[in-house]
Amino acid sequence: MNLLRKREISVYLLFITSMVFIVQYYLPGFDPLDSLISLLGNWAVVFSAMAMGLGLLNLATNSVRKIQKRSKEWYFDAWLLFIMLLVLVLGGIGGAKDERYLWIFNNVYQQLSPTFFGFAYLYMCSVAVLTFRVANWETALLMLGGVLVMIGNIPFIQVYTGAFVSLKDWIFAIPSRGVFTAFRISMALGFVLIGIRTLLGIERGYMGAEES
Amino acid sequence: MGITDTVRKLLTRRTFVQGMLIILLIIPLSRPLGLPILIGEHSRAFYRIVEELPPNAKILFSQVTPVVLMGDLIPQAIPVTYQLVSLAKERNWKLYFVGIGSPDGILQLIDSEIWATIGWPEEYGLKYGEDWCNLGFVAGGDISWSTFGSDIRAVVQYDREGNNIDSLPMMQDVNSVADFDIIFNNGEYNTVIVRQWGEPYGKPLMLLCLTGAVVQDVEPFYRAGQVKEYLAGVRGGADYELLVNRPGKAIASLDAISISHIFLIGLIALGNVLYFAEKKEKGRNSL
Amino acid sequence: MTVSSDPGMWVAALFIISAYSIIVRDNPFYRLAERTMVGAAAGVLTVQGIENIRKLAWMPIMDGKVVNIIPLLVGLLIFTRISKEYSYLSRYPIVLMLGAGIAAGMVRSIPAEIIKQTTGLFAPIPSGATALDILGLIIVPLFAATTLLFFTYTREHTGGLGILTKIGRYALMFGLGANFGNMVATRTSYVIQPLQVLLYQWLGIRI
Amino acid sequence: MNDLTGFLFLLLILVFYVYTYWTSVKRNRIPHFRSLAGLVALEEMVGRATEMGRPVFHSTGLGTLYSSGVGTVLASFVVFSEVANKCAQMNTELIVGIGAAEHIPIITALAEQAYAVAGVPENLNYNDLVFLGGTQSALVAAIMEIMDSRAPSSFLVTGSYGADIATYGGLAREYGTLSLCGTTNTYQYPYAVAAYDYWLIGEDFLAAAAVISKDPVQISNIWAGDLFRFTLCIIMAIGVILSWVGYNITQYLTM
Repeated sequence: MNLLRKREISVYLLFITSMVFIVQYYLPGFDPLDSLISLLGNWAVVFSAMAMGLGLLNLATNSVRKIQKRSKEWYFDAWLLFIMLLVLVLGGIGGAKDERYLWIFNNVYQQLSPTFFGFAYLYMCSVAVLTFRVANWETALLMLGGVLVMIGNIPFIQVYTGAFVSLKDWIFAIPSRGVFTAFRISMALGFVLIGIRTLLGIERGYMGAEES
Repeated sequence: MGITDTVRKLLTRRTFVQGMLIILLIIPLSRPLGLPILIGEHSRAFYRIVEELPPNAKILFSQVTPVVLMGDLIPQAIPVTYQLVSLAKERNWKLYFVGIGSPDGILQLIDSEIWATIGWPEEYGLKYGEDWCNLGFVAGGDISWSTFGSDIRAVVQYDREGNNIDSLPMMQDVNSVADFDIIFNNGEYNTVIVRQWGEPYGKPLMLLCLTGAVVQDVEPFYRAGQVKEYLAGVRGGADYELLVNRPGKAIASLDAISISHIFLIGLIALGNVLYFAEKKEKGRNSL
Repeated sequence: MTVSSDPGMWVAALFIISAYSIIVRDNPFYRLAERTMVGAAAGVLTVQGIENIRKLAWMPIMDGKVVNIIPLLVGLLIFTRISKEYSYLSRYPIVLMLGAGIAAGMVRSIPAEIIKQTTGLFAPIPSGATALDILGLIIVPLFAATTLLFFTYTREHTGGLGILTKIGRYALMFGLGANFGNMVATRTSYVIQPLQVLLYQWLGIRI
Repeated sequence: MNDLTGFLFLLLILVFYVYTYWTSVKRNRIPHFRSLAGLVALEEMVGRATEMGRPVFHSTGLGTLYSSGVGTVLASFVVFSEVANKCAQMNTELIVGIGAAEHIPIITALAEQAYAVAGVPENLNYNDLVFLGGTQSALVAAIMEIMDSRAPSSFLVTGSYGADIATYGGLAREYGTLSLCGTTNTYQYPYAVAAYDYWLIGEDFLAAAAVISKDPVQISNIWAGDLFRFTLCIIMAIGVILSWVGYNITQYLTM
């Protein structure tokens, strides 16, 4: 059993699994390999789904600990535990099409998720007010690009003058496109490099370098 | 002291900025100002392409809208789906709905937002399993998209209702993406769908995407001819509501979007005026 | 204006208002909405996970494809994380997942991003091109190359490279600003959607 | 053969890597390495928390391990293990927000290892390895709660996120915490640059591991990337100029 403890086994297993996917990508149509990668692809999804069990355990233990210690506002943690288990029981047993599960999904989850996500807009504005300053060349360009595009995106402006819309389209077609072309190339190159480092066992971000 | 300090205090107090934003959105949402809008070219072209689809067309609709982004994606899906289901019977179109990678759209939002607004397909004379079907959710990343593309049954054995897909009459001669005539996608995954379904099979792609996605993802593919047409955000949704003559949430929110932009530009201008006022003050104090 | 009588809509409206109440100040109603969000999300994700397990492992096993028992067994190894003694076993399902992701990240991003974006820059000078067209044909590849060079690591940004990366930095800032501006419309709709639920579906305002 | 050009490009990067590895490791000629402001700030961020006696809060983000964006998740883990090492050495309270459930085993192992290497395994508080709920909105809610109840003095947001990056930047400014953002989501760069004190965007973030470790084997990998970058710029220049005069070499790049 202590053979499985060694880190090198994980590195070799990762290398082999990745090579299966890489070889299948460059040499498609080889049936056993095609069915193997779709099998492994499904297994990865099953592992990810089972890992949610660890997530529930983590949330549950944190909540129970706060309830036992009667820490500040422990009753809200009891409520978190209750909601989590309620949704789990209704959806887990009845399936994702269970009436009561859908009631909670439609009236709680589907309403609260966009609301909390919408804070991105509210905070974006309160941050923009403080940072879009003509303090130096760079922030001036940041602001200039932002304001010009915003004007071009105002729906009713387009009725009166097409100038801002065509300026906005030019900004996106030329300067902005050049910059984001480079961002995407650079990011892809970064993915390839971090992939090589991880496959060769140099980069061990997924399990830590030395034996703990 | 005086104005610059009170203005700074206001601009840095989150409650003022965010509170004003909410109020300035509620006003035009409850009493639309009726600001004029110009239907965009992309929206007209999108509408024409759907109108001119040949009879007996097999249409794949990838519904992958996550709940958090429904605000900018569902407004286009409603009028486009309305156009599809209202012409499907007379043109004998077959509508296949599927969701790969993001479960919310295909499992919940299609019922609670789209069918709940325009009515179920059965009200348009369409029969489940013969004219339309919901193939449900397929988990996974790039691999699931490419596998669905080449061999649907490798990743989908049961539709969302749980019956075997071979029991659906409309699935008989449908085995891969090559068997569809046109593909719609409502959600993110724009680059993935071009890579996995557009290029390998050369199928026309119609994207219902986020406003913000146009610049980087959608426009380059549209100009390169890999995407046939696209409808961006609430703005595209409002155009389409006018085109299918079903005014709804999208048109109602356009005035609010205009006000939000104008208010933010005003705040940025105020922030700069404040910045230069402070700089002058600091200059005077240090003399 | 007829207020909705559906209890579900009242629950939705009260939760939306509670969440937005943080804008005024922190309060118990906001705390309730905050914890509900975390609890409901964990529950919903797990239910969707169970659906995946049912569709990808349980039902195929019931259909006779017994090989699908393996992912269930190997997947259980993730829970060894709890025990100090056997926690190393939790690495194995993790490594199998990583294998698929790293390979996809390496091989698929080269044609899709590196090659596609590079060939996207190639464009002939159209006949009867205006000065603006030609300016555009120069700026796009210039900004692309200079911003790409901005991410060079093993050479100091001085001399010729310094000038190019300075252009890249200014182009980068302008491009970021433009993208910021373009996101305002998308993000406004993230707040408009819950407000429309409150105004139209809860309060029944007709427009 | 599918995607021959992509394969040749990958081969080219590997060839460069053999050359740079051989030069820097065997002949000990290590190139000068540009430092990244974001990584230099890690020291200051943990130090400030130690002085003020308040915790460091690091949210490592979402992202499934089996999708092509896993590079971002791995880079987030690398930055985290560096933060954990510093917190263990300086005995600073560390709170970790784990976005995706499948990250829990990895983050726990990295934290255990950091405190073991620092010789104080008993200082690791497992209760502060907090799962945040798994979806973007749950992260927003859970992070707002932690920022309010624990009032950290340094706040790191690394890994894969969506629009919520702007929310965390706004929160950091509101609570006056020193903040760093590490992401590859190009849509979020404007918010990383505008709202955070420090940022690692795109390739800077993915190269963080090599910059932190200063290990010649890792640095030569980044050096190989630079050589490929210069080659690509040359191909780009040639292709663009040829395309101006009407000769498009795309077919040679998409074999």
